[in-house]
Amino acid sequence: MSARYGMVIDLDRCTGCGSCMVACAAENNVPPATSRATPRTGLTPMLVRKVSNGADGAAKREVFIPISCMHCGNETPCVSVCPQQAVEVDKATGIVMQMPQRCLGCRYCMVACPYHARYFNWWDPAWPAGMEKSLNPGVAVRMRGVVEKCNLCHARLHSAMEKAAANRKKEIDPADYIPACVEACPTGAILFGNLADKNDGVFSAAHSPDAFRLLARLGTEPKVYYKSGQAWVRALAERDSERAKESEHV
Amino acid sequence: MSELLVVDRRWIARGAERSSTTRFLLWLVPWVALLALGIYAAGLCLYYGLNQTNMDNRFAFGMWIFLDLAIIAMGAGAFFTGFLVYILKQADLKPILNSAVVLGFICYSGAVAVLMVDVGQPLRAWFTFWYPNTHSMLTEVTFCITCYLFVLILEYIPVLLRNRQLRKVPSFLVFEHQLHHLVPVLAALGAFLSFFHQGSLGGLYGVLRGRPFAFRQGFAIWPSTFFLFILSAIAVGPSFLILVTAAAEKLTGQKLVQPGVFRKLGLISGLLLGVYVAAKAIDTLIWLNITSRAVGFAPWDFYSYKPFGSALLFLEIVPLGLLPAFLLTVPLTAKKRGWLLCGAALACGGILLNRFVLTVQTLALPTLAFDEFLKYIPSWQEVASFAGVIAYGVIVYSLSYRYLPMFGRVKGADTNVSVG
Amino acid sequence: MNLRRYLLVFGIGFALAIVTGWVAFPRALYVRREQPLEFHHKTHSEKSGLTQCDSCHSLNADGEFAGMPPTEICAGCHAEKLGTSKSEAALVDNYIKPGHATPWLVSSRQPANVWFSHAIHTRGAGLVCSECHGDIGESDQQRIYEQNRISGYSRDIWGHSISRLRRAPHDGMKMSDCEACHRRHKIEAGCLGCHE
Amino acid sequence: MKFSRRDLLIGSAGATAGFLLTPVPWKLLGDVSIWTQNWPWIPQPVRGPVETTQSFCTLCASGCGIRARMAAGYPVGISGVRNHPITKGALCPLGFAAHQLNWHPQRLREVRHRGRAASWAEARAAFEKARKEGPVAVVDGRSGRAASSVLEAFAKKENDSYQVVPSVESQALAPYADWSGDPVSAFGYDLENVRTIVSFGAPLLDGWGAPGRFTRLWSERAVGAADPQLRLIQIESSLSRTAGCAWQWVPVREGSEAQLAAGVARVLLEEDLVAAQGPMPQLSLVEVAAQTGLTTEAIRDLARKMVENRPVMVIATDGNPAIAALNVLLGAVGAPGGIIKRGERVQPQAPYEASGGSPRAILLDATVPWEFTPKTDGEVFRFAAWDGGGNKADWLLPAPGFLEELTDVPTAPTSAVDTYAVALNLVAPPAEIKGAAQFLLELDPSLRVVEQVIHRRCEELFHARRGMVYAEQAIAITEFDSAQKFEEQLRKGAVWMDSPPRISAFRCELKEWPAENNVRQGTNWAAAWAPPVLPALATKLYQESNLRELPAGRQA
Amino acid sequence: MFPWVDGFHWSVGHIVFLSLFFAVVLTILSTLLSAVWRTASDFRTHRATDMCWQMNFAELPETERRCRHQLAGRVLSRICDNAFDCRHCLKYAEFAALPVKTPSKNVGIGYSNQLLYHRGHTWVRPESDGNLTVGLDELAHHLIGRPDSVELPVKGSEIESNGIGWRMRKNGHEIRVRAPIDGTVVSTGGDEEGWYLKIRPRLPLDLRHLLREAEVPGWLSSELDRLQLQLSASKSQPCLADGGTLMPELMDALPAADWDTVLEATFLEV
Repeated sequence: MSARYGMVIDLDRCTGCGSCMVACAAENNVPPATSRATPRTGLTPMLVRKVSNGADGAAKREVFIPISCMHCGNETPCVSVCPQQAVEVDKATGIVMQMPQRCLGCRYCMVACPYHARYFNWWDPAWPAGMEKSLNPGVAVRMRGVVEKCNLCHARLHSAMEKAAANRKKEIDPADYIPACVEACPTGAILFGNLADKNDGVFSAAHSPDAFRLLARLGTEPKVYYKSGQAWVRALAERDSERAKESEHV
Repeated sequence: MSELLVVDRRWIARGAERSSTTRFLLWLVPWVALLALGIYAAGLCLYYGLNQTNMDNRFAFGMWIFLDLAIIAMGAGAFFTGFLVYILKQADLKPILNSAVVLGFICYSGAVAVLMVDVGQPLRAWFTFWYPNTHSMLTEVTFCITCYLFVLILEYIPVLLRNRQLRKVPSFLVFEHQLHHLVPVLAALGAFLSFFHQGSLGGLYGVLRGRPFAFRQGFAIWPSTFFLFILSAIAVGPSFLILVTAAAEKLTGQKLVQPGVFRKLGLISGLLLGVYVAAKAIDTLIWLNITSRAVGFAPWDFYSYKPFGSALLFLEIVPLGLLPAFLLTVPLTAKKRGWLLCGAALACGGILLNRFVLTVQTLALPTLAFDEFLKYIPSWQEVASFAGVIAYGVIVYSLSYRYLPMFGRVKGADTNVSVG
Repeated sequence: MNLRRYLLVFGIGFALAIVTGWVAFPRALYVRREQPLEFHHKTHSEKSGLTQCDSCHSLNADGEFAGMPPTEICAGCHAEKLGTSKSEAALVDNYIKPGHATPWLVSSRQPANVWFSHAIHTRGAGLVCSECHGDIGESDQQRIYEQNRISGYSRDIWGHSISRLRRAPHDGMKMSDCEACHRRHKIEAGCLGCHE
Repeated sequence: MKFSRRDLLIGSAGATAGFLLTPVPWKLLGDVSIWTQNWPWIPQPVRGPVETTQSFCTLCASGCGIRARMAAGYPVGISGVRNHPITKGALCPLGFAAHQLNWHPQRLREVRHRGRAASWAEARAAFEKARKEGPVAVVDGRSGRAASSVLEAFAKKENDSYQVVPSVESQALAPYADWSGDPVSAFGYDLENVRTIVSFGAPLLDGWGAPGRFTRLWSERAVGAADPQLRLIQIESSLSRTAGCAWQWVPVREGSEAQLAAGVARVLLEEDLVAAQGPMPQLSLVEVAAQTGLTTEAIRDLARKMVENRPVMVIATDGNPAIAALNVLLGAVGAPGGIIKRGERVQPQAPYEASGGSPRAILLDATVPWEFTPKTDGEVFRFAAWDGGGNKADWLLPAPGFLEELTDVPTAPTSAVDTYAVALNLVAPPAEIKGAAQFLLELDPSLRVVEQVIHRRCEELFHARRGMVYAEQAIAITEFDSAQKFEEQLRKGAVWMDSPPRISAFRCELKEWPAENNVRQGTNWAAAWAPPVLPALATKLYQESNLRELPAGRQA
Repeated sequence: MFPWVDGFHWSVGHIVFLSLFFAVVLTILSTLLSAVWRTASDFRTHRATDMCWQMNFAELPETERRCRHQLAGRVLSRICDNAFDCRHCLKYAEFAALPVKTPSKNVGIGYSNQLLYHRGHTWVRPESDGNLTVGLDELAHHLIGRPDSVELPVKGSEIESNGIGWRMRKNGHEIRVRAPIDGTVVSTGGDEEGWYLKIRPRLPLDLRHLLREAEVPGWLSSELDRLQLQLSASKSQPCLADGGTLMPELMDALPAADWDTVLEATFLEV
């Protein structure tokens, strides 16, 4: 199988509730914040960012933009920079994989990522006493001093593959592999699937006129698409658009 | 104390004029204290992790990387002087070679030490060698710097073995002799390695297509910054050498090298700096008008955030680029020691600023349309660790100066016999 | 002439290092740990006719490997003490009666960050157990569990030969061993194909 | 020959050379880095088979359907149940980390009396003593549960009082109860049939009612199109999540919602946009404009938009009569897509009143919001799974935590149809844990235990032969051949849902236009969340990102 | 890193990179090893001692490298460029023929015309049995007086001229006396005996490089001048008694002086 897993996120549907962030953290054994953690030192493989159109009063509008690893498909910035092959694009799935056990924590990949979708474990992961019993058995806890990011809920792909093999099937059942954030979204704003499959829902969604990608002109071919009926939201894709100028200081 | 005094005297070359033991110790005290503080701070970072620093997910590289890039550029004097002396046969620079080697050794070992603290998992550093990703500039850097550090050690050994006491061991003396014969090989090797890692340090940022402020078009597989860094490094290396030697002369109150040497170094530095500034200007124009435009970033976008205004760009190119180039080359100024030193200082400042802009401004600037401009102030642990490296450098240099023949034959100055 | 003497001294240092490195070090590196119970595969395959591995080590519906058999399976025969051995008593009293799982020390246990699916390798790729586990099924005495003092891994992961040069078949379950087999069979699995 | 310093030097040189040819440096290098990959102080999950069970989140009245992945007897992951008829697989952001709550540092694990450790025996003795001295009050936070019936039955035995602290949502329904004489718990919002919703600051898209119910509805009918099937008009002073997603956002001056309602009412009546004739509010449109900070034209426009595509419904944050009155004017009471009366099986409950006699003791069930503090001189017995801090209760009694007790899930406050479900006790609670019902049952063994009540209710539902059971697929209750089968199905996580009620108009008398008193402002985003603490991972929302602010009086 | 290690790719870039790396590593190693190897072979072929002497000689201040002919007054001023080994000096014969200017003034320290002197302040006396006796000269003797300890080579061991003949300790200073000639040690004496070594010289015997007759007083007086200079530099009382005779046991007499420097200059150390 040679899939290209990706997402199409309908920003008009996103209410910014944050379910995806929590579900993602729970699924991937991301530790809760230490007392000193801030938005800039936190661990949020899925992060919902709040962006305003810069207007005031009745004209003011806000949009919530969920940002995870974009799983860039071309010239993937983080892959080429990693000195010891701790990052790679999986041939079979197109998932950009981060290997915490191989990582030496040089953070070069974080510098390389234009989406700031990579996070460094500044602290030793810690849970309140006993809470480690609530950890997801499918995912190994990362250690301090390494970089982590969205692996597209790889543990779920594992169990899907295992289930398929157990039933002597070659291909996985798409219903068995749905990332936590997609599953969690109360408004179904996140569409997940195989972008290489023309019959898949994401394919058509990704090619709809309202669809766009962030910083597409960098040419990194991200596999996370966004979608909005509002022009000012679509204008957030690139930096040099008129809209962007106003929004900088928001 | 008297014991120490005797020992100290015994290790100083016969006939060399050195300050009294007590004065030397007094000089060392503050530096040793600083070094101790640095080691403590670094220890904190290693034990508790990098949460001790003020770096964060958005400012993943901080002050350490900036200064590493800077001091490695300064250290370029080592390989470049070696290259001039042994490959281009500029014998008149030989007197300053030893001090260049020591300086290089200090800069590189210091940089490597800081890098070891800067990574989250130092104990896995060898992974880079075992599972190298040869596409990564950082791999190139790591390999070259490590190899070159060994080269520097090999170049340092002969200087070390010529110490008054060590040379009394016959095998040491003979080994020094034999190794010294092979130094040209090492010099060539050093030139080769330095060429690549000075370059790949520039490549480090130049390849970041995700950071349009740093991204540059490449010749061959390397972005333009690769070559700019080589050029700037060899341009500033000699200037730094001048500054340090001058400082040493001031502190010791001795004449260490002939003025001719300074003049020559200054000239080389100035010429190369001129070439560099020209190349840099062209590169900047291409980048601003073609490279970054193509991916949707306009010049005003890079320079509309204080304090990173376009003034910084001007400062880097004119007062810290053209001006020193001028001061160092034009005989009128180059002849005057004061102007020469001033030029060298400005040149070093320019490269410092360049490295700062490339490392810090790149990360401070937004990439996404809804990103904000970021600030970052290093924590005391970061500052202290680096100050420790500076102290380490001063200590090593002082010891080397006191006990080793750093500037050619120190003896003979006291002889005045007409040779028949 | 001194040179000969230097060579001698050098040689002595050299030899000492070699000996400590190759003989003393491996002994010092690993610590032996006691299994909770005496257990022989052979006895079970012969006496109770449990000849198939999966009669105890089974896969569940989703293909998850159950690992060590749950105590219920042991209880199938050992509900009451068979025989009078100390370990028999321990099994029944400490584990079966209170229904605790037996804390076996598993020599082939991979670390937490490794994801190995028995379903994929047996049902998917059609490997048989012995291809990785050797003839543990016929062993008539207990596997000695040796633990690496530093990494905490079982010695079986690295393999028993410290140099990994002249290794017995099935000796060693390092990543490189997995890779070697994958390379032989031209199976590509990225990092996260086998890691969590 | 004697051993000189030189020999030592040469010997160690030999040793160094030798060591490089042994495994020592290389193996150590490897093992040390493996050690960094398995640092003993970093917790790793227990490995083992994972099974999935279906149940319900009982942390608030919504009773969202959850699927819990269980490993070694503990939940390791929570997700929504897609085929739940009401919540449709949605949960609130906190629900996804609810399984961490049982290990929250503030978890109550022992009886505490005025800050010091005590025993159940002492607590029981104290309660009985108080009860001998005079009446006690049993306060319930979530009525209609089997446990509630136990509390109620206990209270009814003697002349003790059983009182209920109504939820935020049901408070908003209070006016209709006053006007019609029916109990609050009889009413629900018929969201499924409405085409225009005018919300006076209600956080409809941020945890109002059952999180899944309206958000799903909204995402299916309201998103994208310029003229959606479902128009959401949000009247709110600030750009809240709901306002941001609304079809139209009307920014009014803070606290002037009621006045705006009056203004809108005036327009509706003056322009005969509604059938009703009165009563006419006192406020003139100009006054309203002045107070709300809107133009009169904006208000007229709003009124017209409201009736543009019907049915229309007005939703308030609290029991402000002026806003409720709008629904009466719009004829949205007792009509499809309006405030409707649910099925028959509702028993009236006395809402909590402070002057409920002067009870010697007040027993607060764990479902009573932590913020609720009774005005009393009696002893307060407070059941809670988590210590919210700053507490005035004399007795803190450790109650079961998440998924730790068997309970049933009655209809959610805002629901338009009756539902019934059973949440099993999937997790073994720590020792010392006891629910209020259990506590009272020990005092009075003659009461019917929760399990029996649930059993009884299942039988009632089964014999009523009404509604559907939503398991893997929906099954009509008539297809079950016995009450046991039905109950088993529920215990597996299925939901019973009544067949849609016959919408019957009911009389709401409006003598004159109610006074426009102020509306409660901004209920914070975790208001619907009953526990006084947040799951550890909530830090992702308010500390590790700027998505939300730390809700008042709560922390992870 | 290697084909059997994870992450190795048979791609051009990868191969080029790694081969360059290994080339560099090999160069570094071979440089180091060849240096070691050549050092060892220098010792095997007895070149080491001479090399050390050559290197040290090169580092000596010019005042200590004066040619014997200058000392004898045959030439005005000349710096030796054969490391004091006149056996290889092309000009030796030519200069030796020149007339000697006999020194007028009394040197102020004893020496004998029967003895041949080495610049390291040892003398050599040919014996009837063809062996050579080696001892310390007056000046050295005056400086050191009774050594605290003497470390002589074992009988039968080889010594080489300008190599270390024997070691002495005095007041915590190690004194390494350079051997004046090559040969085999046949017997050892000491301070009491007045001589230190009896040597069977390596043949053919050539003692041309040793100072004799007229050269000696010139050399000694210049040595005394140096001594004077060095000792007065160190703030200590005058060391030459009236009449310019050197007072004995100088090291004990003037402990304050910088004896390391004095001794190194005296025994041709750097």
